[in-house]
Amino acid sequence: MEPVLKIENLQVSYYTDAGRARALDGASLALNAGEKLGLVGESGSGKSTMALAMMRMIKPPGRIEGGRVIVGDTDLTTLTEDEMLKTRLEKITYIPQGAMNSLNPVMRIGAQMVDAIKAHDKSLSKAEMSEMSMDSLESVDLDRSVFKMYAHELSGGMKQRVCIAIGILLKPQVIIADEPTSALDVVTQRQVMETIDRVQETLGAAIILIGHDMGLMAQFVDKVAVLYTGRLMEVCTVREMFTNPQHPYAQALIRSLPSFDNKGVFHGIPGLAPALLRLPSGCTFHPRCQHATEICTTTLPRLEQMENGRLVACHLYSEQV
Amino acid sequence: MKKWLLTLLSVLVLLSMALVACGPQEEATETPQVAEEATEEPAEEAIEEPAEEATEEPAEEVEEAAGALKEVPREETLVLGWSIASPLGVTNPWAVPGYTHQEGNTFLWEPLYWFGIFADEEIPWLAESMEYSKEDFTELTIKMNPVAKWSDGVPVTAADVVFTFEGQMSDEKLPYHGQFDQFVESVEAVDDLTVVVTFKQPAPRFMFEVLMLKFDTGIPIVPAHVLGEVDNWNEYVGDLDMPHSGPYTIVSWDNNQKILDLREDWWAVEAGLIDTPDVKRIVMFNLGGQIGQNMDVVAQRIVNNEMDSALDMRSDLVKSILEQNSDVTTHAGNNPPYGYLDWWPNSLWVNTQLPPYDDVRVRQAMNRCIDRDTIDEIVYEGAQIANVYPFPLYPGLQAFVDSPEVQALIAQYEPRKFDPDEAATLMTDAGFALNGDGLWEKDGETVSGVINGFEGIHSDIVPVLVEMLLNCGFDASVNFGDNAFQNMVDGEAGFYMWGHGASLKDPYAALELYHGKYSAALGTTAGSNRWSRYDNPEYDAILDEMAPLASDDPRFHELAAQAMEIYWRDVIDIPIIQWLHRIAYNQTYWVNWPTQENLAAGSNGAFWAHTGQLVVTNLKQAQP
Amino acid sequence: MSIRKIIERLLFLVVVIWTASTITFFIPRISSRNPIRERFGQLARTGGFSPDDLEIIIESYNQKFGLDKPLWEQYADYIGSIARLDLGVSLYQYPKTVSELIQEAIPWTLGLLVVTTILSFIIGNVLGAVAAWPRAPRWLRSIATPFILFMGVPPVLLAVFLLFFVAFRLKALPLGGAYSIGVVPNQSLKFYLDVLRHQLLPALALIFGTVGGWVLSMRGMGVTIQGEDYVLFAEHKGLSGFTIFRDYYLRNALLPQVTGFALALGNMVTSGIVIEQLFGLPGIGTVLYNAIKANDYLVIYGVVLFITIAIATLMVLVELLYPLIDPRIRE
Amino acid sequence: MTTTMISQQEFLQPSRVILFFRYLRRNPGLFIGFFILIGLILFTVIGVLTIDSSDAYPLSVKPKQPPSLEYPFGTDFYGRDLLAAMVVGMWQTALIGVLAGALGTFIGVALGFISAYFGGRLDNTIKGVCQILQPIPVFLIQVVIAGSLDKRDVTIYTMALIVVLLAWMWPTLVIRSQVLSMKERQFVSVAKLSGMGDLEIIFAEILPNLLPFIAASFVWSVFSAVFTSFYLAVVGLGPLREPLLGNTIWAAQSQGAFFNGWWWWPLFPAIAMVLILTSLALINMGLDELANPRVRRME
Repeated sequence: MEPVLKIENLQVSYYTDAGRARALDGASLALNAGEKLGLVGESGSGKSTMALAMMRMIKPPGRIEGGRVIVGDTDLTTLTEDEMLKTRLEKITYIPQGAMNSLNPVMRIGAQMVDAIKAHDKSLSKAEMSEMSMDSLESVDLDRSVFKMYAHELSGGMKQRVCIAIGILLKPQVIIADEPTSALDVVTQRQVMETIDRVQETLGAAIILIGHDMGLMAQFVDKVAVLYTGRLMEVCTVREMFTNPQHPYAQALIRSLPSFDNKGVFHGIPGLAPALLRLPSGCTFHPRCQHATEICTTTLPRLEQMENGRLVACHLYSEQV
Repeated sequence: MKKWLLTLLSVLVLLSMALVACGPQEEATETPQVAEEATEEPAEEAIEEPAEEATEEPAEEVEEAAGALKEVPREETLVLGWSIASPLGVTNPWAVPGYTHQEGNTFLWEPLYWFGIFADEEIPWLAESMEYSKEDFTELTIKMNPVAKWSDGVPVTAADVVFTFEGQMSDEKLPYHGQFDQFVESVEAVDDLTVVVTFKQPAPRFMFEVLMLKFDTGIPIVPAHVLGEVDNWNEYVGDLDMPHSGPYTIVSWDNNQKILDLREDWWAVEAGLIDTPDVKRIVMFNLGGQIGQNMDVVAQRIVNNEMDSALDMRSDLVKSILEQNSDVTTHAGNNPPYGYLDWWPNSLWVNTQLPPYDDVRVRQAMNRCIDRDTIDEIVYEGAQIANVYPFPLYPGLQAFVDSPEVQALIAQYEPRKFDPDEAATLMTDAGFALNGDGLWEKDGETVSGVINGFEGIHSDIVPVLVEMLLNCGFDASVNFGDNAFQNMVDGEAGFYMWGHGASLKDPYAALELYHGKYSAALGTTAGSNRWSRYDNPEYDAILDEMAPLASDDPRFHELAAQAMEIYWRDVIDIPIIQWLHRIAYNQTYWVNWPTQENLAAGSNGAFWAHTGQLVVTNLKQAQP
Repeated sequence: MSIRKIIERLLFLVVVIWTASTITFFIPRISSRNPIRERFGQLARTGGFSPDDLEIIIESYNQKFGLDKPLWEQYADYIGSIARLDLGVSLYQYPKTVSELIQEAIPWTLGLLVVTTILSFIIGNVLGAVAAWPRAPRWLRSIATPFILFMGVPPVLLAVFLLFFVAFRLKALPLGGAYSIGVVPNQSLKFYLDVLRHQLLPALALIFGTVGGWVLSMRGMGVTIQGEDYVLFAEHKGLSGFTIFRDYYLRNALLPQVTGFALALGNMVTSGIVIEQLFGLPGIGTVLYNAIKANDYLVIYGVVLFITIAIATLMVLVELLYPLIDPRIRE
Repeated sequence: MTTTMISQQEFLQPSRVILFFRYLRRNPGLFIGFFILIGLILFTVIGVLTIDSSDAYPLSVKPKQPPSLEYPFGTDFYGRDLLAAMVVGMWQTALIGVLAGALGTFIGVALGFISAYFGGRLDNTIKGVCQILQPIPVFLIQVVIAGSLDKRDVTIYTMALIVVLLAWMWPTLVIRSQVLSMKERQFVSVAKLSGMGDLEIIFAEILPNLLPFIAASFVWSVFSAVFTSFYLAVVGLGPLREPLLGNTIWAAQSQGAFFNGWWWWPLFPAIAMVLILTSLALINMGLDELANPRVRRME
């Protein structure tokens, strides 16, 4: 089966006074329709950059410097600005992180949905667009009356659902959900995740779930990709990640999770993530890595496929290839 | 982006249209008649041949604009610039507060006689004749002009004169009440055209000072049949239609301007006193509330031929106007000092009762600090303006100062001498010593040298005086505040820059300003031009002896010289400058302005003075 | 919006008016100046008044204007008359009342100050919004910069220079006045255009002198708003730049600006006083300027109060109407 | 491992001065503003040191002279050397501005702190007074005050006082709202938990974080003080003999300087006035950007 989303060697840099920061370096991924991928990593690891790059929403001083993002059979990086406007929401959609503030406070919810439809299809009548919007609201378990409401009249969970409803208005093939449940209480989190899950199944879209809540990930995604300083460290199934992480960083990440085995004991990852402007040479993780060797300090390991199909970027496993 | 730019532009256009629409809308309420017509006419225009509209419109607009007023071409219109502060609609000369004649009302009201200063001529007007019928100046007989009539057709008679005089006698709020009270015993109408005034004491100057209109003094005759009917003539406004005898009638008056049109039935033409005036309309454009502000704009408007004349200006401004428009002239043509001598020479007055000014040495020292040559040079570009007299040097007064007696006094007292060293000696004698700041000080106090003056008219000279006094050790500074006048009236410490408007023919009126009877005690109000509060029985005796004497009496001259000696000896005030009226006359539309070369009606050239009527009615349309 | 809130705001209005009237009443009395004496002193220039007569007149007018009463009584009378909307009589232009003076002047001021405040508001805010809008072309964004720099030019100074260059030198526009000399106000288009021509320079000076403030505050506001999540999400929705600019960005950024509008009008008055006078326009500013110069204190009180009331009312009105544009404040 | 990394960071960390200049480059408004201001200060200071200030008063030099080598800015109608008048005028303008600005800011900061930190009735009172005074046009009240004073009492210092009388409301409200938001932040709660006293928290924790706001508010106060004193001078309510910039410009205006061809008379003081106000506006803008990280992000 042809993957619905293919990311090839995506590179993003930010240009600042102090120099060039490589925020995303050579990320590659492929996702089939209906597949659910979790994108994890510490804050500043480049998760959001990657999402924005896929939407082609990187703004100056940032720049996409290379690579391709292919949705279906369209290479997004070759589209004109106007074509890209149409592609957003229609083919690839983004559900924002801060749902609390992602809705325009002075416009009715309906108006914010209708203008999104209108931007993509001017041929529809007003009634049709309203109908579409209300259907979409219903599909995320919201009442049709929400159409006429303002953001401040909704609860946090409802706002997040509205965002999802907007995101799926045009039935996209790829959905990027950027920490859709942060700032929600646990019960609501669950409900929202279930909604996303159901909606995605109905649409048959591929989904990338960004977040650092490994627990939540474990329940909802099929595959996990680990980002560190803008580099993919490991991509594998959820099961493999939790039972047998390969990359030392992934191992540290898993170890740091609270579990029944190590309750009460907190295992942080020693050291700090380096600033993007001053990345260490070689493997960017080497200053914090217990297994670092000579080669780690000089040569950047590439993301390579292991026998079982997992992708790992670490010199420890280079020989296995 | 283009779309919103368009949106923005259209919003801007809409708003500027709103500006057009709502700016003048209120005018509808002020001139309701015009408004009604205006709503009708454009509608008709729109229906009639739109093609021709463009060419026709301007003409029709003018007609329409003049709906309430008849149209008068620019060639027949005189545009004058003046600050009009009196409330709209006040035409009654007896309304209090009064003093409205300067603001165009002088074209409405007429006297028994005019006095034309430069022709030195008494001009009979509402009266055919007026003379003292007793040799000792105790009776005056007035014969009225039989043709004279008010604008409502009622004749001007002896009854009006009696009413006017008796009003002044009985009403203390009228400006000449004091004079009438002092001199006039009774007023009687012998017949319709004859009035006899009986005086309490010899009044040789009453006829001239009170009954003739000149400069800003004298009284006009008011209609008895109008003011006699109102309950309180002090509060009667008059409005535009108050019957008057003068040649012009106010037809429109708002905050921007006062428009006056010529009355075709003006009696003076019928009486053969004057030809029908060429000026059919006077527009008095309001320059704003403060006299003398924004004068550069006024100057530019004269250069642009927008205005034909305006109030008097500082020397530099007039010079610049003359340079920029060759059609403009002044009383003195294109030559400095550009103006004519006004009757208002300015002195630095001080309160002679208040220490340290009560010490003649201090006053003399201050006088010695004034460098009158520098004043001429710096402020007046070499014109001889700086002055040592309390009166203007009009012919009669020039003859007086040229007399050997007065010349001897000048040689003796050297009133013009600039001598800081002598000033220092005088101050030291008076017990002052220079302090650390270089200022004269006595008992820990410097001389409070605030000069109270008036920004619009004194802003050129006063800062210069301040520096001269400072350089000489007097703690001088400027007060152009609104309380300046009050400080003078109250006799506050300091200097007062003010004029003498008094003498025109002989020195009596000016010298009389220092008579002890006006020497209000400290703490009471001094009358206008009596700021010095000088009190000297020797001086008063001289003045009292002069009072009943005619000016050509040799004894009068002798006494006047004695009074002048005291004036200089005691430095009653410190004369600074002659006052010049530098008035620009634009000859693009109007000629025959009163100038040095062309006396016209013989009056001074101030259209705002009482004799302004003579200036305007004698103007001739310029031949293109 | 509750009745309670309306009453609360109206009470606030009353307190503001009371404060302003108290300030304007007491401050001029710090000095010992007597405006009536000063006025009649000026009149005495005529020459004929004797000192005694002058005193009698002054006394009678002191009585008439209540200046001989004890201060607290004058204060009570004053507050009482304010409550009756009676602002008193002009001393300088007696018997004209202050209300009449204001009435005559206010249309001109409305025509100039209010329209320029609105124009300045619109131009300034649009430019400021554009300046902070990263997607606007660079040249468009940089248009705002000179306007910000104009903040350092007091409108009056600008007016002086405009007057010189445009009216004196180029003779392109009139030198001042409300309309051409000799024209009698009427309802013709020609007259309107004449008025517009006369208002152009003062309006330009006021607009240029005040636009900068709006540009600056809107730019700050815009920078904040364009970082808001809803603007970012709007971009993710694939909306066109214009739609986002208008509906998501400008609309939200404008909200706080609206509340500043009433105060801006107050600031405009400051410049308006001198500019109206400079151009010889018969508006409130000129009335006030002349009153200051003549110490016509009832007119000063009246105009200061009138302006304060106008601004306070406008503020309260804006506050009460604000929910109409911001749904969050409703209910 | 970690130690090497930290030392590496230190090595790469540029000095504060360099960072400051880098920042200035990113914030050109602040840079230009400072540049102009320093220029003006240099002009005034050098001027005060080298020029005979008595030339700033009438009758000191030949009047009405256009700019020349002898009189670089020309002389005016009254015989002032305009260069001297400018130096003295700038000095006086700066004095009024800084005095009024400092006093206004001080009162504002004090009231703002008291109001926000202690809250309650005190806060309500201060806030209420500010709100009530807000709609009253400050300038008009200043006009009423200045107009009521005896002219001899109007000096540079009284002028500063008049300006300051109603100039504290804005800083009060600004500081109040900043302290309120600051109070909610974690570090203040932490300090409170650790038993710091109110005063200690104010001076050790909150105040330093507010410095950019206070600086911006100070600059703004100076700006409005200069602005207001200019307008007071223009309506004739300033100290009349002093060559304040506003006075000089208005004296030129009332003597018809342009019409009479003495263009230099109003021109140079006008330029100086514009430069002062522009530099202050730019600095204020720059400080705003410094204080508000969101605005900073934009540059």
